Amino acid sequence: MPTLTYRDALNQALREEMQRDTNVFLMGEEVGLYQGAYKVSRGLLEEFGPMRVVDTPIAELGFAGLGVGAAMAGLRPVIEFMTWNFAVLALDQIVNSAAKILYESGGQIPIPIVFRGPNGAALQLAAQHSQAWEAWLAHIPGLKVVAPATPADAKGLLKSAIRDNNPVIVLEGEMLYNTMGEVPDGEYLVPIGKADVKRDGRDVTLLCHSKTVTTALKAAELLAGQEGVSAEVLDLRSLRPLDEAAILASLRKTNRAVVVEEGWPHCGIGAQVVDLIQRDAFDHLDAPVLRVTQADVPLPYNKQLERLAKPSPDKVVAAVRRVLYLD
Amino acid sequence: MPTLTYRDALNQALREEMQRDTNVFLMGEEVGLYQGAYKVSRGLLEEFGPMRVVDTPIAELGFAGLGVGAAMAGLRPVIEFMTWNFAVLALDQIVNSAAKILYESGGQIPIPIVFRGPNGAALQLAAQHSQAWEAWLAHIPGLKVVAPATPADAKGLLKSAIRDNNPVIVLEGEMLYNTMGEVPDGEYLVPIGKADVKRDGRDVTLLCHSKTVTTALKAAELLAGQEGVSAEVLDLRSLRPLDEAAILASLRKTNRAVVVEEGWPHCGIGAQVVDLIQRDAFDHLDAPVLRVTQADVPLPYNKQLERLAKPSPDKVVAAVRRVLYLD
Amino acid sequence: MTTATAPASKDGAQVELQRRMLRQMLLIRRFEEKAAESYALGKIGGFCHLYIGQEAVAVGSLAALRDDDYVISSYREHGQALARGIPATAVMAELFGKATGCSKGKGGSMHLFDASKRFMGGHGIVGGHIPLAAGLGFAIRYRGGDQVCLCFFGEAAVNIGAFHEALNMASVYKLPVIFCCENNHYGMGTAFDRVAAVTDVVEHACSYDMAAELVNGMDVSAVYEATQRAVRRARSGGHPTLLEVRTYRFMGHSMSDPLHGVYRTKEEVEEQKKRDPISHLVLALKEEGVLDDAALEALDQEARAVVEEAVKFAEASPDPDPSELGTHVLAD
Amino acid sequence: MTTATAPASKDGAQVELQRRMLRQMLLIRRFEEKAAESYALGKIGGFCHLYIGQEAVAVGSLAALRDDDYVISSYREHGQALARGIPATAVMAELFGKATGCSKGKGGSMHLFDASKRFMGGHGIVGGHIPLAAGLGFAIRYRGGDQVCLCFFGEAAVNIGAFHEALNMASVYKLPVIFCCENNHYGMGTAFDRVAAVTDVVEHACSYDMAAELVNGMDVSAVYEATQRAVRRARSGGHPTLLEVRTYRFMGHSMSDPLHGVYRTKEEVEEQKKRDPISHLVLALKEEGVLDDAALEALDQEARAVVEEAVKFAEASPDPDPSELGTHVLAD
Ligand SMILES: Cc1ncc(C[n+]2csc(CCOP(=O)(O)OP(=O)(O)O)c2C)c(N)n1
Ligand SMILES: Cc1ncc(C[n+]2csc(CCOP(=O)(O)OP(=O)(O)O)c2C)c(N)n1
Ligand SMILES: [Mg+2]
Ligand SMILES: [Mg+2]
Repeated sequence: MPTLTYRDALNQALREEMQRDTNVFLMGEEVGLYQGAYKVSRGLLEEFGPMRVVDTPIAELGFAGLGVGAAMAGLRPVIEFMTWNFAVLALDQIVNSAAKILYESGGQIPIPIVFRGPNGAALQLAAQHSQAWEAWLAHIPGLKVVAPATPADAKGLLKSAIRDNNPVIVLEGEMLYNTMGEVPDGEYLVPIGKADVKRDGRDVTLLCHSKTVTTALKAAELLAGQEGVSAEVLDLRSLRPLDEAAILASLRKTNRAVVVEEGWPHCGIGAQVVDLIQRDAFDHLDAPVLRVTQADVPLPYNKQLERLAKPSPDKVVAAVRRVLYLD
Repeated sequence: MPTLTYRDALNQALREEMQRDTNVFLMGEEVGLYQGAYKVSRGLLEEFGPMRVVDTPIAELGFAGLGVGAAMAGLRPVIEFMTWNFAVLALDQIVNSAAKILYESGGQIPIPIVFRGPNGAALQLAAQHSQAWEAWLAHIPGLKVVAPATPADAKGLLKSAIRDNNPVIVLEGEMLYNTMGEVPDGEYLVPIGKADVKRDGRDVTLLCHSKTVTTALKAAELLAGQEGVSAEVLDLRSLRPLDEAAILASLRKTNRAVVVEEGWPHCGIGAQVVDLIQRDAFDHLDAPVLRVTQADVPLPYNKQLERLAKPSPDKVVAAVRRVLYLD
Repeated sequence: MTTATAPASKDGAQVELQRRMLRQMLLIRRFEEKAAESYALGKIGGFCHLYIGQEAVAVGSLAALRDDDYVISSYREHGQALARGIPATAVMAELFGKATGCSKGKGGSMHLFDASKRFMGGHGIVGGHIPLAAGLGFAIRYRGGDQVCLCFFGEAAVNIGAFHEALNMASVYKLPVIFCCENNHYGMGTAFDRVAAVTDVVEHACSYDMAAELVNGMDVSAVYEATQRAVRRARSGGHPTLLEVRTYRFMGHSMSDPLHGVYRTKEEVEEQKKRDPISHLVLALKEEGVLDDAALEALDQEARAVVEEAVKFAEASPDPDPSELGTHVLAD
Repeated sequence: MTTATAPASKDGAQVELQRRMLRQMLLIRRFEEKAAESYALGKIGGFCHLYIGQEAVAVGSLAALRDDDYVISSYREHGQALARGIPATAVMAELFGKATGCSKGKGGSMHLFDASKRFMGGHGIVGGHIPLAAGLGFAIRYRGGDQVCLCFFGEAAVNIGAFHEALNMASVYKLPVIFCCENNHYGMGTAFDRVAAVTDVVEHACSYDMAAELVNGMDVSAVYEATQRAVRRARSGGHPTLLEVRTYRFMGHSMSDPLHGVYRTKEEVEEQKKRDPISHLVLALKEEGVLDDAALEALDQEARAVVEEAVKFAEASPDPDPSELGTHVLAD
C-alpha cells in the first residue's frame, strides 16, 4: 500500500471525488491559486479550474452560506475553513441553515455539504487560533461530525463525507498534516459512525480521536513498558454519531476507561462518552471514567505554558494509574 | 416581600444597577423606544436616556463587539440579545474577544460585560428560534454562565452579573418572563457559582436549571403523590462555574440522580454533571445517573410534535422510576 | 439607477397579466386576513408575520420569473409563497402545523418550502438567507443555466454582515441573483433612519459594483417591470441586481405586535393606507376601462372562496404522526 | 475625498517631528529584521507577521494622536506597538514568550497589549477588532471625552461583515473612530481585486455617510496629515473617518509564507520596494538639507542598538511561572 501524508490523503480524496462527481466543488480562502493555506488542495485548481476550486473573500459566514445554498440546488460543496477558529463566524449558517433546512422543509431539501479544515491547537498560535470545536459541533442534531487521526482514515472519511447527503463536519489537524501512513489506493471509504480499535488491550480503554490518538498510543506504549498494563486504544473517529456499540463493547471487556481529548473539559466530547458508559455499562465499571483534556483556560502563547495546557501521554498514564488504583 | 414577575425582577435589577453605577448601560435591538422585545427594559429609556439605553441595528456581531470594546475602556455594558438564537452570530465576539482579552493581555484588560436574553424554546417558534445554548456557552473558559429559574434569582443573579468584572452570560426564559414570585426589595445579590435546593428530598436528586426547575418541581410533586418518592430538586443556577460541592453533597445524600435540561443531549450540561458525579461520587451512586433532555432533533413547529420533543414532568418521573429500579 | 415608468400602451396579454396580478394580490390579502383571524382563534401558533400592504412586491416581482427560477425569502413570506403558486391549502395547512402543510407541519409560518416550485423557504434569521441566495445563484452559474434566483429581505437586514458578504460575492462571481429589498421602513419597532447611516438601500450597490433600481412597491406594474429588467441582466450575463422596493406594512410586525405601536403613529399608518397597492391597481384598471365593480367583486369572491377552502382543508387535515418527530433530521 | 498634499513651508517643530518619525520607522524596520532572524533561530514561535514596507502607516498616523487616545489593531501590529511607544524590550520579550513581555508572554506576536499606552491589542480574527474600536469610541462619547480611537486593519477585512456592522454603528452613533485601512493589496495570497467587487476601499464610506480619504501610505507626512484631519473631525463632533492608506508589504504574509510566492511576482515586489517609505522620507529630508548621511547613519545605529538591547533583554528574561497557566482566565 502506498505511504502518504495525511495532507496528501485528503488531497487524494478531494481529487478522486471531484473526478467522480462533477457536482463536487471546493471553496474557501486560498484554496485555489495559493494551493491551500496548508496545501491540502494542491494542484486542484490546475486540474479542475476556477469554477470548481473557488477562492473566496474573507467572509466565513458568507461563503459557508453560499455553500449551503448551492447544496440546496443539488451541488455537493466542500467548504474549507482555513481553520475552525474562523468558522465560529459561520456557525449561524452551519447550525441554522445547513443543519435545519431538511427538517424545516419536511424532508424536501437535503443539504449534501462538507465543512472541513484544521481544528485545535498547533504550536504557539495563542488563544484565538488554538481552539478545538468538536464538542460544539457534535451538540447539533442535523450534522455529522468526524475527526480522522490517520492518513487512511482521513481519505476514507472525507470520501464518505462528500458522498453523504447530509452536512458533514470534517475536523482535521494542522499537526497531523505531515504525519505519514499507509493509504489504500482508489476507492476506499471509511463509514461514518464507526470507531476503530487502534491498539488491542485488556486492562483499560483509552477513548480518543484526532490528535489525541497519538497521545493515547504513546501512553499505551508507556503503560505496557512501565506498568505491564495492557491499554486498548479506541479511536472514536466519528463524534456524531458516536459508535456507542464499540465504546460499550470495549468497556465491557476492560471495565475501565480514560477519555482523551484536545478540547476544553466542560461539556466536552468526553463528558458525553462518560454519560454513555455510566448509563449503559454501569455494572461493568470498576472505577470512575477519568478524562484528560486541555486545561480549562484560553491557550497561552508561551511554549512551556502551552505544553502544560495540552493533553500528554504522561497525563494519560497518570489517569490510567488512577482508574487502575495503582497510586 | 413584594411579588413580581421574572420580567419585572430583571427590570428592577437593571434599574437599580444603572442607578448605582453610571458606567452601566443597556444596548440591544428594541431595548429603548420599543421598551424591549419582551419588555424587560420597560421605562429604562425614559429614566436613563438614549446614551444609556441604546437601540441598535440588527447586527449582533457588531453590537456585541461594540460592547466588548466599551468594556475594554472600563464601561459595564449589558448587551441584550433579542433571543440567544441570534447570538450565534455574535459568538466570535463572545468567545474570541470577551472571553480571551484578559488572558491574552496578561491580565491587563478585564471585560466586565453581561450578555443576556431569552434562551431555549418558547411555543411553536420552530427550529431556528427554539434553541438552548447553555452547553456551548458553558464550554468556554473566560466566561461565567448563569440561568435563573425564579424572579428572585433573576434579580439577584443579574445584579451579581453586572457587578462581576468578567463576561457573564445570563440565560433567561421567554416562558419564564410572566411567572410570579417573591423578590426582595433593593440590594439583593445571588452569588454566581451557588446552586440552590428548591425542594428538599431523600431518595433522588433532580438536577435542573432555568425552565426545567418547574419541570423538576412538578415531577417531584407527582413522585411524592404517586410513588411516595422524596425527590430533592437542586437548581444549578450557575452553569459555569458549576457548584460541584452542592451537587456532590445532594448526591451523597440521595445516591441517585436525574439531570433535566432544555438543550440537546449530546455534550449537554447534563453530560458534564454526570461526568462530575461519577468521578467524584462513584461509590455513592446506587444507579446510573439518567438524563432528560430535548429530543435530539431540530424543534418542530407542530404543537404536538413540539410537546413530544421537550422535557416534561412525566419524562422525569419515568427516569426517576428507572434510577430507583421501580420498573 | 432609474425609476420604473409604466409602458406606453397595453395589449391583451398585458391586461391579462394585470388581472392575474390583481387576483393574486386579492388572494394574499384575504389569506392574510384569515390567518390573522385563525391566529386569534389559536389555530395558528408561534410567530406570524403578515404581508398586508406589501402584496405588490411579491406579486409584481414573481410575475417576472420562470418556473425554473429559484425564490428564497425571510419569515414574512406567506405572500411570496402564494404568488409563487404554492396552493393556499398547503400554505394554510402549514400555518396550522398540519401534515398536509407545504413543510409537513414542521416548519410553520416562517419556514414555508416547496421544492417543486423552487420556493426555497422561509428563513428566520434576519439576513441569514441572503448568502443562501448567492449559493442558489452559484449553482445556476456552475451548471451554465440561465435561471435566476430572486431573494426577498427587509431593509433592516441591510445592517447585518451577511448582506454585505453575499452582495460582494454575488458581484465577484457574477451570480444571477436579484436581491429584492422590501423597504417597509421598519424593522420591528425601529425606524430604518434610527439605525442606518444611509437610508437609501440602493446606495449599497455602489460598494459592490452592482446594478440597482429604486422601485415604487405600491405599484405592481413598476415592480414587475423593474424585476424584468433585473431578470434580463441576470439571464444574459449573470449580473446581479439590487432592487430597493419601497413599500409599507399595514399591520404590526407580527401578530403579537400592536397595529401601529409606539414607533409610528396611527396617522402615519392611515396615510400610508391611501397608497394601498390593491386600490392602486384597481383604480388603474378601472380608468383603463378593463375592470368594473362587478368583475372586482367576482375576483374578490373567488379569493375569499379559495381562502375558505384553505382553512377548511387545514382544519380537516391531521397533525403529523408522532413518529415524524424523528424523521428528516438526517437524509438517507 | 481629497488627497493629502505636503505643507508649503516647514518650521523647526515640523523638522523635529519628521526626524522623530524617521527614527521610529528605522526602529520598526530594524526590529522586524531582527524578529525575522529570531524566528529563523526558533526563538519566536507561532505566526509572525512583519510590518516591513508599511512603517509609514503606523508612524505617520500615530504621530497625530495624543497619549490618552486609544489604538487597536490586527495581528500585524509590531510596528504600531513600537510607534505607540511600547518599549522594544517589552515587545521583543512578548515575541519570545517571556514573562517580561508586554502581554506577560501569554499573547505573543498577534496579541500585543499595553493598557498604560492605551494600546488595546493585537487581535487575530480578521475584522474582529473593528467592532471593538467602535466600542472604544462609544466609551469616549459616553464619557463626553475628546479622545479618539484609531483602528488599523488590512484591506481584506473589508469583505467581512464585522467591518460593515461597525462602520454603520460608528456613523449612526457618531463615534470618534478613525478606521485606518492599510491597503497592501493582498490578504495572504489573494490579491484584493480577485475577491472584492470594488477595490477602492474609500467607496464604502459612501454607504455609511462617513468622511473618507485616500492616502499615500509610502509618504509618512501624508499619512500624518490625513490622520490629523480625521482626528480633528473626531475630536470636535465625534465624526468617524475611513482612511484608505495604500501601502505594500515587502515580506511574505507571515514568516511561513515565501517572500513573493505564486500570487505576485518578484518583479512586482522589487518595483514596490522603490517606493520604500524610509528612503522616501530620507530623500525628502536630505533635499531639504536637514539630514545628511552621517546623521542618518547615527539614527540607524541608534535603532540597531535599541533592537540589540531588546533581544538581549528578551533572551535574558524568564519564562512565565507555570502557575501563570491558570491566572487571568477570570478577573477578581
Ligand atoms: C439575526 C436576527 N436578529 C434579530 C431577529 C429578530 N427579528 C425578527 S424580524 C426583525 C425585524 C426585521 O426587519 P426587516 O428586515 O425590515 O423585515 P420586515 O419585518 O420589516 O419585513 C427582527 C429584529 C432575527 N430574527 N434575526
Ligand atoms: C476571520 C478570519 N479568517 C481568516 C483568517 C486567516 N488570515 C489571517 S491574516 C489573513 C489575511 C488578511 O489580509 P489583510 O486583512 O489584507 O491584512 P494583511 O495581512 O495584508 O495585513 C487571513 C486570511 C483569520 N485570521 N480570520
Ligand atoms: Mg422592514
Ligand atoms: Mg492586506
